[in-house]
Amino acid sequence: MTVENTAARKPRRSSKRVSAAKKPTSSEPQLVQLLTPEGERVAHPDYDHHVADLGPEELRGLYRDMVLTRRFDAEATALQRQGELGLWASLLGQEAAQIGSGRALRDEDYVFPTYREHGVAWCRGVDPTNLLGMFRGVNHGGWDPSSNNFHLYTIVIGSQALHATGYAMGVAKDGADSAVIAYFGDGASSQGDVAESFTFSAVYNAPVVFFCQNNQWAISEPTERQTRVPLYQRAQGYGFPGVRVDGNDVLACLAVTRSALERARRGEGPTLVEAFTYRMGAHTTSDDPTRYRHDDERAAWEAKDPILRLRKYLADQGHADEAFFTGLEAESDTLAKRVREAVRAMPDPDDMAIFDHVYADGHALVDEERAQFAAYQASFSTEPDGGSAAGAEEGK
Amino acid sequence: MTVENTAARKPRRSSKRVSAAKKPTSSEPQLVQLLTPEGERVAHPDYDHHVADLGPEELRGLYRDMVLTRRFDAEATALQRQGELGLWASLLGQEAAQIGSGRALRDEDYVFPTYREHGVAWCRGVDPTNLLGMFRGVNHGGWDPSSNNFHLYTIVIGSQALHATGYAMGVAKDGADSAVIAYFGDGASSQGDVAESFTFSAVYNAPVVFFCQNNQWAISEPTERQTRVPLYQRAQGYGFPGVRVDGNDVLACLAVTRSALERARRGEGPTLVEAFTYRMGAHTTSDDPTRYRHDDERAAWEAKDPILRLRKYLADQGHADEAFFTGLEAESDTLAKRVREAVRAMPDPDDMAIFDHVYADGHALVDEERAQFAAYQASFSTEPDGGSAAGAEEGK
Amino acid sequence: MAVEKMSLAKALNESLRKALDTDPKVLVMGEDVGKLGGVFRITDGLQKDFGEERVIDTPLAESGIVGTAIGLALRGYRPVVEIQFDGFVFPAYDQIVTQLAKMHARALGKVKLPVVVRIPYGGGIGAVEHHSESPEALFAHVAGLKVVSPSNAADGYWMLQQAIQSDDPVIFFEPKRRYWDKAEVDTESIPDPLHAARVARAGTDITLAAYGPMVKVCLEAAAAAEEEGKSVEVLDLRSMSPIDFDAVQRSVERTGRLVVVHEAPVFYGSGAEIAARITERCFYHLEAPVLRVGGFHAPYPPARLEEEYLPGLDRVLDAVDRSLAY
Amino acid sequence: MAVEKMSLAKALNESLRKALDTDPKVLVMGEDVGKLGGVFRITDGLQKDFGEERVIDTPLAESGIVGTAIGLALRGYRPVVEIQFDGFVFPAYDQIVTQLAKMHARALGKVKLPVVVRIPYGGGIGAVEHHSESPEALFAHVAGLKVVSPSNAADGYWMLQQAIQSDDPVIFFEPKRRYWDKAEVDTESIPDPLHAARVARAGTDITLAAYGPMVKVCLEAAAAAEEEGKSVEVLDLRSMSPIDFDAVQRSVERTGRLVVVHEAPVFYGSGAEIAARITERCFYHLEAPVLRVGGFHAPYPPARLEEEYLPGLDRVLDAVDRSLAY
Ligand SMILES: Cc1ncc(C[n+]2csc(CCOP(=O)(O)OP(=O)(O)O)c2C)c(N)n1
Ligand SMILES: Cc1ncc(C[n+]2csc(CCOP(=O)(O)OP(=O)(O)O)c2C)c(N)n1
Ligand SMILES: [Mg+2]
Ligand SMILES: [Mg+2]
Repeated sequence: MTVENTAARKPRRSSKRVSAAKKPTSSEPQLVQLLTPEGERVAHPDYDHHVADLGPEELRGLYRDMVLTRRFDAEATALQRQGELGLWASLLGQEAAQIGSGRALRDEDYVFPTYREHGVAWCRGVDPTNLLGMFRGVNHGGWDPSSNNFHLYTIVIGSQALHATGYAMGVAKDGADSAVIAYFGDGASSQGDVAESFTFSAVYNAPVVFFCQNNQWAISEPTERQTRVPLYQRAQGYGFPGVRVDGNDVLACLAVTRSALERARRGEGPTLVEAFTYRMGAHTTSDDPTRYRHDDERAAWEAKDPILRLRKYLADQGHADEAFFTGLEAESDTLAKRVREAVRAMPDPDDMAIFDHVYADGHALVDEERAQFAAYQASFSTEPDGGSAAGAEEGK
Repeated sequence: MTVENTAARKPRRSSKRVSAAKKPTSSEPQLVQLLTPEGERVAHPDYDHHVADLGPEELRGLYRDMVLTRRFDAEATALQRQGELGLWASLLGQEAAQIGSGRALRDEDYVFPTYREHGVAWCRGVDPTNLLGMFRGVNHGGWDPSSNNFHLYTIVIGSQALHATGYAMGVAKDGADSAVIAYFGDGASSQGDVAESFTFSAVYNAPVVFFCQNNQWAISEPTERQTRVPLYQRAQGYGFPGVRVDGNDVLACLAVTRSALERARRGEGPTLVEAFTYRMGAHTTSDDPTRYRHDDERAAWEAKDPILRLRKYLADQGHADEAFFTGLEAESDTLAKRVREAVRAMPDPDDMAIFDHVYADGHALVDEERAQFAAYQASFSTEPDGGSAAGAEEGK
Repeated sequence: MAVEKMSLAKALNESLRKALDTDPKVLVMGEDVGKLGGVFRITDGLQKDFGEERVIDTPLAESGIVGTAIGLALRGYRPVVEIQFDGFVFPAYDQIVTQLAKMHARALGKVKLPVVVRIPYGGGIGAVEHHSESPEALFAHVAGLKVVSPSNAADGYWMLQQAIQSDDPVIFFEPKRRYWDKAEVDTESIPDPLHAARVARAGTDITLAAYGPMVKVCLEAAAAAEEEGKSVEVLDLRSMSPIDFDAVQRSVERTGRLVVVHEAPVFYGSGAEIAARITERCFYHLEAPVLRVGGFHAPYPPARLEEEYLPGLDRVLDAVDRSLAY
Repeated sequence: MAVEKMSLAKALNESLRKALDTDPKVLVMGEDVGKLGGVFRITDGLQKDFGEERVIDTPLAESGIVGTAIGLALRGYRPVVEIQFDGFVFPAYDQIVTQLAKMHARALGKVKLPVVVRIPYGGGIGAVEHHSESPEALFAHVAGLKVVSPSNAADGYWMLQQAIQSDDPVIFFEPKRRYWDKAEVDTESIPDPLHAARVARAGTDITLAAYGPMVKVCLEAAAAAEEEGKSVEVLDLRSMSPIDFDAVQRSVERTGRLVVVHEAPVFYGSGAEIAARITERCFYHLEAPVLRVGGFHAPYPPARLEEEYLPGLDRVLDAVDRSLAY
């Protein structure tokens, strides 16, 4: 079923605007939905067959992914509060968008994330603790993208859309039967790089899916600061399809992404998916959303929680029993504990790591500076003839 | 009347592609046309009233503008061949697009051109010789944009679309009853800056018209290297209207641009106009189009010449007699002569001009370098005690 | 009362407020500068008081921000643009280098571009990648731009006033880790010229030249050196384009030794320019080569390494010792 | 036969051809590189012989070109990107500085970015704005990039081979006004390392260090100086990042004097870095301060002024005289 965007619909029906409804748009955007906030499975002629293979086990799998991701995310937030991380960008509220799209991928597909795709990373099999290094400040990412076909987080917003497009051009050149997915936010959609990636991918018919998580906010700016029409429509002007999906509906996200990936693999080129969702938390742990948005907005979105609706559906259908849910809670605790311990045990890098991996083939100046710095550091060492302050102190 | 893009239509009818038809597009683009290549006036419900005020005099005026512009352009090309200019970017073939849009402007409107808008400059009352300084290499533009509300030529493609948008944001802030027009090419449409100008102008509802002259080529690249759908459709995805106009039809260009400017002035925001035209000459005098395109393509477009069709119409309607046409020829000759003489008389800038206008408020280093350079230059002077080579020679 | 103790952040905020108040053509633009007041709160409260037409939240596109600011300047406005962090200025680099810097010359002086680009820069706040860089040399090399950086609240207040009043584009680098440092600000004094260096501490044995975040480090180094009996002069350069070479020359002619300190990588950094020019000007005065203390030729490292990467007291003192040893 | 006399343009074309021929992963990308063969014909005939999949005309968007090249490199390709003119590299600057330069470090070495960005640069061809600039310092300051420039056909051939084989991103500056200068190219010799300077002419009284288009000017200056009885050594630096400081040091230790010559503005230019470092390394050997000859702090002027703006024979000789006068 294609339903209207409910956020926009309500004020129209009551024919007066409520303040929380901040998306008046000229045309009524279509939102692909398969599972209502109430946990009801609704039919959709175009997308049902993309999830027809999902039995109870797969549905429980999606549920488990979302729960574990949320738990991991909460733990990371806690670790930031405890000073173990310098920063954390929470995905709270966006679990369905990320798990749905992430589970649509095949192993050989390739992902270009932003900095918030912890759920997608989970689907790719990236060890969650790997994601924490950069937020702890021990590296800038550092995992091997090719181990899980999951690229490094990219902080300069929008840049990775071009990398994804180039990668997809390479996939096409190789004649490979795989596709590429690029994640970015509603805010990033304004960057020239994203527009250029639309142009390149369309012109070269590159097998790439642009997955825009419209979580309604770019730090303090609502999506109206980026566009005056629904974002999924952007694609049209570049000659490829755009679709808006209920980003809090894991089934719909899975179906729509699968469909787009298949299209890409069939050689039909790019698709823009706009996952209409909500950033339930702050932008990052450094942010204070009370300065720019109302609690009632958040409350409205809480009613559309992606995890709750699947839980209702699983329970209603008898696909999961209480043992499953309590077992999952225990699994969550174990995951959280493992992450907590791993982070606390994460060593600071060696000072000399500053000079590592600046170049693959070396660079004379880096070598020189490394040697100088090593000698400088050594001058503070405890050797008896050390004349430095540190040496003197030690010598007392 | 809205007619189909004839270039795309022919091969469809014959159901086999002719090589010159290089624009197969998925949807049949609509092309606003008021005057056919054969000089027939055709009706268009949306646009007729925008040219209803044009009497014989105004029509002759448009014709005169195009003829003089073409003549000026030809003279500039000749001047380049003679070594008086270092380079020239000819507008040959694009007279209707430029005169039509240029004449749609009011005095208080503001223009941001590329490097090829000699016809628009003409409409603004910019002395044609002013345009030649940068092509001669005596300055980088140098005219005062505010004298004719015609900004300097911009060479970095697409940049000026943002300047136009910002200027238009200022117009809106001032509550002024005017609009802004930004010119760019089909090639430039791929630049991130153009996309960002679409985003900004839409979000701020800025009174700006984006006038894209799709002359089918960006140096050697056909428009398919920039987009797989007609360019005017790009606007849709940003939430404002796009329209394709026959760029070789001066009436249609005038009407469509007037309509877009009025829309802007009414506070309804931006419009994208795609003028579908053809670059009859080389990209610039440095270019050799025989390397990448066929003569038959050019020949097909010659049949759609913007000047010929208006001439036919004027003659058929009895709006202009032979005296008008011969008088115009004489006027052309006078213009060409004036330009030729002005260019030849254009002095080289003083050496010290290198240091002028780097800053408005001065800069210590520029002052220092200026003084040093002046002293250095003086060391070659003919003064008796000069020990330099130049001095020695003079002293013989 | 015109003298008040305030943080650099507050001084910048007051300066913007005054500019908005005094000149209706002044605009503040950037990402999150409105309700949020900017991620560092430098624009705090300004949108509330001056409205959305003057304090403008922009789409997330830096080229667009600077490009539209240029258009607004052509229309007679004086936009003060905020780039959220140093590492995010690069999407705007083309507009800054090819348009903002060159348009005045292109027009033979017939248009002016009074645009200020404010950039919180430098490290020391434990941030993630792209949030701790010092790209000033990449702007100072470009003719048509002026590049300045205040090191304290008083300069923050006044230099921003002067930058906004300048008819030239000014790249205004704000040392983000000094935002919370307080100093007395006299909002009615007559400030030094925008591009004049200032003797932050007088000394006779050696000159330290720095700007922005490193001035404080140099002052601390000078104090430490004094305990060892060395008299260190500290110059706050304040401007990286133009550079007040005369002031540096005057100092070096007295001390005979110069160490330039900045966070940016040494390689092709501002220290190179200062060393080259001062060596030429003071060839017979220099008792030692001009030494440079700065960042390494490496990407700014992860936060847990920044203490090592950033020039600190010890590295400055080490250079002082090396210079004095000549 | 492996030795042939050819122009720099032809040597670069041959080098690309060889790379495309040898390694199926090598791609050539850029605006007009296909049928047209590039505005300077450096890619002439390559699309015809290697097809549209290997020699790719791109949309007109430099950020897109470099950004997609990065993606292709991640997929295992070795893209050689052409930027049409120096002044048009800036829209790609963000991708180059924040992505291309840093991704290897970001991944702790787990990805490599073998991307070559070819940029025809410098003046002297009578072109309009943005077509004559020398922005090399803006890249050399950035860790993660390598920056080189050949001065002649033989180096053009070999340095491009080496740049393409390098696993690091290389910004490859081609001196456009030397494209038509011919020299012998031995396509079977063993080339010097990519980043090693070369003594282009031996001398004993003073060292001139240059690269790219200025090497020829310096050689002419050295010849002219010889007639006046001065023995001038000319170093072709070839690489601006890294710089072969050892070679410069060796030369300066013998001659005691150094003049650095480049087209780029002197202020914050590569001459500053060389002067600063060589002064530090050779403090007791230098008989005169390192002098710099280069562009002024002004936008590259209109063509009719470029003869005055560009460092020519006379300005180099003037600096030689000034140095020798110390
Ligand atoms: C080029 C650039 N400019 C600014 C920033 C600072 N910044 C980080 S996240 C962010 C908001 C991004 O919003 P959106 O794209 O909607 O993603 P979300 O954070 O909502 O997931 C901003 C402005 C950045 N990272 N990169
Ligand atoms: C940013 C940038 N990249 C490349 C160029 C070189 N260049 C000049 S004109 C041109 C083609 C532009 O084509 P189009 O936009 O269609 O305009 P037209 O010349 O056809 O009028 C190119 C690539 C440039 N001027 N600016
Ligand atoms: Mg968002
Ligand atoms: Mg074109």
